[in-house]
Parts: sequence; structure tokens; C-alpha cells
Amino acid sequence: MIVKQDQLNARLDDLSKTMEVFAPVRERGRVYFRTVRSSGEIAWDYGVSVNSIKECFLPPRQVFLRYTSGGFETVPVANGRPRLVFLARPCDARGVTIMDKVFLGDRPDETYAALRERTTIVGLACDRPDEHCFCTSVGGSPAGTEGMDAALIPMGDGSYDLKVLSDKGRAVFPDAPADDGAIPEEFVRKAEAAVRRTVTIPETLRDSFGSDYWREVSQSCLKCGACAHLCPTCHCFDIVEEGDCRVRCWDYCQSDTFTKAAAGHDHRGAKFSRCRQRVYHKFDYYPENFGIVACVGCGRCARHCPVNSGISDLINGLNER
Amino acid sequence: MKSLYTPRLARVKSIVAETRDVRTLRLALEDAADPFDFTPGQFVELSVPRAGEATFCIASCPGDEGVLECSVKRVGAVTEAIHMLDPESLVGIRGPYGNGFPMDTLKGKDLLFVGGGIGLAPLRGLIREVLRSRDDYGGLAILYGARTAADRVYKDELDAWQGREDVRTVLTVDPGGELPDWKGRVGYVPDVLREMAPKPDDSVAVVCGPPIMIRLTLAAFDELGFDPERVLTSLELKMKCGVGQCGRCNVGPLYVCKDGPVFTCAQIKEFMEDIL
Amino acid sequence: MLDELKQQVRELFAGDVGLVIAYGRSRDERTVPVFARKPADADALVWNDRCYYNLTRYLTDRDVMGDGEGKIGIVVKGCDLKTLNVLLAEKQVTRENLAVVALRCKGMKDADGKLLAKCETCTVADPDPALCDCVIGPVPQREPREDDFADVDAIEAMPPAERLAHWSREFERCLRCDACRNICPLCYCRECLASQHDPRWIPASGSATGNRLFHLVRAFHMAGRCTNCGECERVCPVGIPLSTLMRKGARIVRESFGVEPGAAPDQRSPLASFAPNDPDPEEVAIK
Amino acid sequence: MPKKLKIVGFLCNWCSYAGADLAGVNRLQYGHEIRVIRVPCSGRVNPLLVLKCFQEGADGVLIAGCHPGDCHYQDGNYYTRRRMHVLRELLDFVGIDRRRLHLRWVSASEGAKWADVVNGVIEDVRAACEDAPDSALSLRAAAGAGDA
Repeated sequence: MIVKQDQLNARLDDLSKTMEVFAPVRERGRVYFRTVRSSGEIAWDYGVSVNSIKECFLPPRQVFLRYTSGGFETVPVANGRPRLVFLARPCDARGVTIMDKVFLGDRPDETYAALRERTTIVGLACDRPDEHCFCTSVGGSPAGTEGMDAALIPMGDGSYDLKVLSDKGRAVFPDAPADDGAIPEEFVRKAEAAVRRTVTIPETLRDSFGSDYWREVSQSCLKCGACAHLCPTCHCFDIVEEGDCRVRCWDYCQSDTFTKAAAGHDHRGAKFSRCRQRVYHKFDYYPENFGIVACVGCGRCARHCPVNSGISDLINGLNER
Repeated sequence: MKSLYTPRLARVKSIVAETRDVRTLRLALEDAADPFDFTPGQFVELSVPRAGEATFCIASCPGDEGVLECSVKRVGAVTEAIHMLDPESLVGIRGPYGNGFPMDTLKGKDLLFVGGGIGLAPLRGLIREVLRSRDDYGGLAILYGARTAADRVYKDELDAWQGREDVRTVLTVDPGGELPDWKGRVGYVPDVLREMAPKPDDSVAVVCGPPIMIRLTLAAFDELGFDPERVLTSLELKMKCGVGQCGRCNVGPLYVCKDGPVFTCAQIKEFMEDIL
Repeated sequence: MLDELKQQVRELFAGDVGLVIAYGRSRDERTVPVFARKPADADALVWNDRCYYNLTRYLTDRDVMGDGEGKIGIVVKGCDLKTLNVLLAEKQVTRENLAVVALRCKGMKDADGKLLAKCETCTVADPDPALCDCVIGPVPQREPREDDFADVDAIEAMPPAERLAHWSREFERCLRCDACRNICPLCYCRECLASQHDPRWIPASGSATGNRLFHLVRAFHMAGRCTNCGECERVCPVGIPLSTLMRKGARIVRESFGVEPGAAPDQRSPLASFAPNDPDPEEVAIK
Repeated sequence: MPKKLKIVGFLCNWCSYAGADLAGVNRLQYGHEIRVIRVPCSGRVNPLLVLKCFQEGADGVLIAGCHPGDCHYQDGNYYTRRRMHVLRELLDFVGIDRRRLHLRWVSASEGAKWADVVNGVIEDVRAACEDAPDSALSLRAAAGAGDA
């Protein structure tokens, strides 16, 4: 169904009365996913947001327990309102399905499941990839709909082709007629051609585990968490005590304290082994466990790496040896 | 809302001071109706409010009625808080987690247990279990090393094992760690192991100790001609979640918390430099 | 100029230099830090207006330095030399162990081609040869603008509640990725107190209060040491104006104690020294 | 009812603590909002300790040491003077009321001054709390914030 942007805005303003809405918002010149109160705040023309939508499901800080004088009480998950993630790019929506495999697997994490359950994802097909994007190299597509409950395909004239893809999507757009959910081929072809960067994952990555390459290429790494915190699939966390609470918070595998045990032993003490861990987790270990790579090619790690060493460069560099 | 990360409550029934910095806590779950089934080699997450949560292997065996035991070495904030606990205090407990020892594969084999320091803890549960059905197993040998004679844990149990005819128990301390009345060996575990020269034949070795000791002991077993499939070790990398989500304890694609902590030497060989 | 640089680096290897840290070509229009270990590696070097890295950061990186590399060659701009001075003053590096190749600089530009703020007011584009082993390039003809600290003034002019709100909005975005700390050449502590577990000085999780504490502590630790290389602000993925915070620290120290960080390799850190006539709280209180 | 204030006082062992002691011996009255921690020297007070106090819910912090020139360790208080000056200015810059942090000199013979100082600090902290009840650094205030 073709809808105009103001129709969508009106629908969104209506929905925001009952739902908590996360949408792209421009702050100091950069676009972030934030809670919005009205459609007027939304940055429709964004490319890739700085943060990914993962924080809607794995918040940077989440209180698990609150201590009381007699023991502890568990804390309910956020507020009970249904939530809408609006205008998620295909890479981000797909990232959520990758986290699902970790958090909804054989030992489901109830807090994640609850947030996931009550959230509807409305995606926005991508017509503005930049030089760091490589979704087509890792099984994604700028016109992909994985993880979305409904998708909007920009027609280029301020209108959108709305596709409802699930019951949750149907609940948000009850008036949309049923169709097969297929994205027009012309759009797919053009969008995919616009993704110019390619990354070739070596089939025998494991053979390079002992390679000196990792020492060489990790030299410039600062061991910071810019890549991991912005990544839509990085999900490592820590559980810490804070005041009267037990809190789950983001953590990153490059950090000096991530694998350091209380007695001082650090099983990944060297910088190169941490750098390698991040690459292998995404391109070897995760695929071995779940059958797909844990990277959606959003390019954030390259875009924001302080020393210009994104994961795409790390993989391509390995190929070039 | 209750979640995977909500601990259950356990009461400290008694505390044994093993060494100057190791204590063994006997714990009983507050809600006894809720069963706590585990196999030797599994671990739990123990927590003290406002201090935090940390990983400890279960040092007792399932047959020990109504209690489970954990040995805690004082090294950081959480273990410090645990050491401050008095009997009858409450702790949080999550678990049991991990795979535990493959009891079925061990049946009928000659078993060689090699422990170092507090690394005897997971082996102790296993040894108790094995001794409980002694006839199901072949020859048993225990090699245990500690930094000094005073750093040995479970001293009474070590004596009891030494007193048994059907178990060969060899105790050693690191050079310089002996006292004048020390009657055991003096030397590092891997060296003593080489001297003992166990035959690979129908044996399974089970190794647990500090990282450096595991690494050198696995190398010694390799030299002795043991099949890496038949050398087991229990790893204890830093863990947080216990369920394969937080991303710390990878051994390649495997997680110590979920797929381990018990691994065969063959499973971890490739990733040795990342884990030990 | 680039050829001269490459030649100079090759010559360093002929001496007792084992590693040269320099700017290198990247796959995109930006640059990367490179670690040259043999003469041929010099071929990959670049020098352009995107060489914003302050490479002195790597002089205290134990994973890079390893042990027994021989002498370390380092390519610096005039502004980086100030940082090197602080590192020397704080005895984190030994001058005898370094070969300093300085480049005369016309200023660095951001992704939009705009001259960096610090370059507009730069007074060290022509590095002091006394501090370097060699200086390369033509003397830049530039008229630096006087630094008016307008960014700091703008915040000081706000009433306290508005200042709090302003910084809360900025710190709220903080992801606690530690990029600002880890790129900082003067944040060389082996164990940063901000990530220390025991005792936990600063909350680990990203929260309004935790983030505020983190940036306050960092600002305090940088006051009187920060040479305003601006790398923290450049790398911040969420664009927190960290330079403004750092420059406020610099201004306090300059106005109160008359110290300009990094002015000389033997200058004591202002917070590790004192003068009997420093501003006194009681005199202020009496006022 | 006005809020019950909590103010942490770090007192140097050689001057200010003795001064406070003298105030007690002389039965001088001053506000009970202050909780005293004795430190060997005002120079021992790492700014992190100040921030830790605020994290744990203190409304104000007072550091008291020997007068400049009188430090038992020659110059410990001179370092403190620089440090606390910078910390106070930075707190102010990010919008945290400067009246919450004080550095004062109280000698062993200045019992009366100690009482005055404490009362003055309490007054300042109370005024700051009236403008903004939360120091913006307290984790206890923030703990209830729950998850995202």
C-alpha cells in the first residue's frame, strides 16, 4: 500500500498515545535512536544512526535486583507499555535477530524476551548506504526485511510502499491490505547496487588463528569499546553492584577488565588476542554455533573507529595477505 | 520479574577454614522443596548483596545430603565479602551451570586425578562420587600439589585418601614450600607426574588447577603418550552470566560456562593461547 | 616533503631504531597509524591534512612497545611535541630512547574539509628544533587566530542550573566506550581507576550520574596536563564537546597557577607542585 | 521540614582534628550535620574521596587542614589547596554548586574557629540544597532510576 509521509506521521502520533516510540532523531548534527513524543522529532532522511536499535532490547543499564533491608527484590522490566521501533534500517532489524539467537536460545533471558515481546519493529528500506556499508557481503540487503514486523520502502517522492509482515505489524497498521510482502525487484536491484563496499569472509578463517596478522593489525587498536557499543550485534555485558542495586550493563571484549579475574589472571591479556576474539566471535564462533555470521555490515565500527580500523578492513586485510 | 539472573537464597550452615585464605562453605537452599540437582564438575554463581557475584565450582558430590559445598579463596571484593560471612548468613545462588564430568565415560577406566591448589575443589566432588561406587572404576590415583604444605586444602580428606589401599595418593609441594616434617614429595606437579610415569593404557586423566599448572600438566600428559581425548580438564576462566551470553569465557566457539567447564584436552588444544 | 619524510625514516632504520610510528595510507580518504619495522615499510607512509592522530599515544602502549625494540622513531606535529614534553616530564618515556621526526604543519582538517579548531589557533606549526632530531617541511606561513576560549565562556555565562542541564544532555549520550580515555596520550595509567573493580570508584554502567562522574574525574586528571590535542573530542562517537571540558581545566590552571602544559620537557605538573602564593580558599571566603 | 543534611569533614590529624577537639573541650556548640573523618594530612584527601562522598549521598564535603606554612609534613596542604581549587572550579563548570565543597584552615588552638567554620559550611550547603536538593553526583538518588 502506498502511503504518504504525513499519513505515517499522523498514524505515529496516534500510536504514540499508547506506545513508547523509538525513532531516529537528529541531535547536534548526528542521528540517534531515541524515545520520541511526536512525529515532528523524527529524522526521516537519515542514513545509518550512530547508535543501533539494540539498546531497545539490551539497554546499556538495566536494574536486575534492588536490595532491601531483608534481602532483595526483583525489578520489573521497564514500564509495561508496548513499544514501537520506527524506521529501523534493515541492518539494524537483522541485528536483533542475531541477538535473539543468544538471548532466546536454550536458556532464554526473560528480561530480553519481555522487551522483545512487547516491541514492534517497523523498518525502512535503505536507499542511502555510505562508503562503510557492506550489508550485501554478510547475507543482508538494503531491502531486507528480516526482523521487521512491517517495512516501508521509500518511493523517492516522499511516499512509501508499506508492507505488513507479521501480526504485530498488522496491529500497528490494521488498514493496510494484505499482500505478499515482496519488495519490488527494481528497488532491490538499485539498492543493492548502491552498496559498493565488499567484504569477503575467508572460508578457512580458523586456519589463520595462529597467524601473526593479528599482532600486526591490532597494533593501532586502542582497546576501546566504540566498535562494540555501536555494533547492532555485540551483546557482551557485565553484571555489577551499584549502590543498592544489581545492574546489568554493557561491556566490551577489548576492555582491560573484561576477562581479568579477581586474582589477576587475564586469559586474553594481549591486545592481539582481544582483537582476534572480536573478529572470530563474529565470523567464526558465532557462525559455528548458529549458522550465520554475527555481523550485519552496518559499517558503524569503521565509521567510528578512532584509528580507522573497522572490522571490514580487518577481514579484507587478511584476504590480501 | 524473576529471570535467569535472579538468585535463589541459600543459608550458610557451617564454615571450614582450609588454609589462611581458603574457606569452605556448606550451603543449604532456603527453599528445600525446589530441587538442586547437579553432577560433579558443575558450578554455581554465589553472590553477596552489594558485593557482587562470582563463579565457584561445587566441591561436594550429589550424594552429600541436603548441602552443597564451595571452597572460596580470598582474592577480590566478592570473595572477601564471602569470607566475612558468619554461619546462618544468607547468600544468593544461581545454578548449577555447566556440563560436569562425563561420569559414564569414566566408568570402568583407571582414573588419575591431578589437582593443584584450590583446583582440587571440583575434583573432590568427583573423587567422592567415584569412591562411593568404587567397584565401578579401575585403578585410582590422585596427584595433588600445593604451593606449601600449609596451602593444602581438604587436609583431612587427603589423609583419608592416603590411608586407603585402593587409591594411590601422591602429595607434593612446590620447592621451598615444604616444612621439616613434610613427608610427601617436593616438586612441581608436572615434574612429579613425569616421575610417576602413568601408563596411558585404559586411563583417563582429570586435571584441575591454576592456568599455568594446567598448561604444563597437559603438556606432560602429551609427552606421556595420553590420547588428548582422554585427558580432561576443568577450566575456570572469568565468567559472569553462567549461561553463554555475556561473552567472556570463549574457548573458540565453545563457552566454558555452557559447554564446559569440563573439556577434553583435544577440544581446547587449538585455543590454548587464548585461554590459559 | 613526503619523500623527505620517507627518506628520513629509512635512515632511522640504518641506525639503532627498530620501530617507527608514523601516519600511513588507509583504504579510504582517511589515514591510519602505522608501525614501520623495516625500511621498506616507509613506502606506506603519508603526510596530508588528515594526519590528526597524536601518535605519542603509542609510546606508552605496552602491547606495541613490547620489550627491546631498540630506539623508537616517532613522527610528530608541533602540537604533538607538547604532549611528548608532558610524557618526558612525567618520566613515561626516555628522550634518549626516541628519535623524534617533526613535521611542519599547515593544519589538519575534519571530514568536511574544515580546519580543526586547535589548528586555527596553533602557535607551534613550526616545531622547536631543539626538541627534535629533525624537522621536515617548508615553514608554514600562517596567521593563527588568538584563542578566545569562546566555547568555555559560553558555558560559564550560563546560570548553574543551566550548566548542569547542558552537561547532562551531553553526558547522557555517553556510551562509556572509553574511546576518549584510550586515545588520550596522557591517559597512560596501566589500570584506570574508572574501570577498577575493587574499589569501584566510578560506576561501571552508563547512567547520568556515572557518566558525569567519569568525565569529571577525567577532566580533573587532565587539568594542567592536557595539551589540547583534541583527540578525545574527535573520536567521541556521540560528539560530546570534551575539548571544552579539557580547555576549562587548562584555563583554571593557567589563570590560577600560571602554567601552560607541555611548554617544556622538564616542567613539573601543576598539581604535583605548588607556590606559597597560590589562590587561597580563605581569602576568597573572606572576600 | 528541612532536609537533614549530611556533610563529611576530612580533618587533618595535627591541626584541625585537635582544633575540633578543643572546641569540644570548650563545650562550643556547632551543627551536628558534620561527620568527621580523621586523616593524617589534608594532602591525603584524594579528590576521588570527595567524589565518593557525594556518590554515597553526602550533601557537602569539608576538608580542613593546617594553615599554609604550618603543615606537619611541610607542604601537604599546599598540594591540597591546588587540587581542591581545580576540583571546585570543575564542579562549578559542570553545574554542581560550589558551595558543596569547602577547604579551610583550622589550627589546634582554633576551637572557636572550627565551630564557626562548621556552622558556615552548613549554612552554605543548606543554601545549595535549597537551590538543588540533589548534588547530581549521588548514586543513591540515581539508583531508583531503574532501567532504560
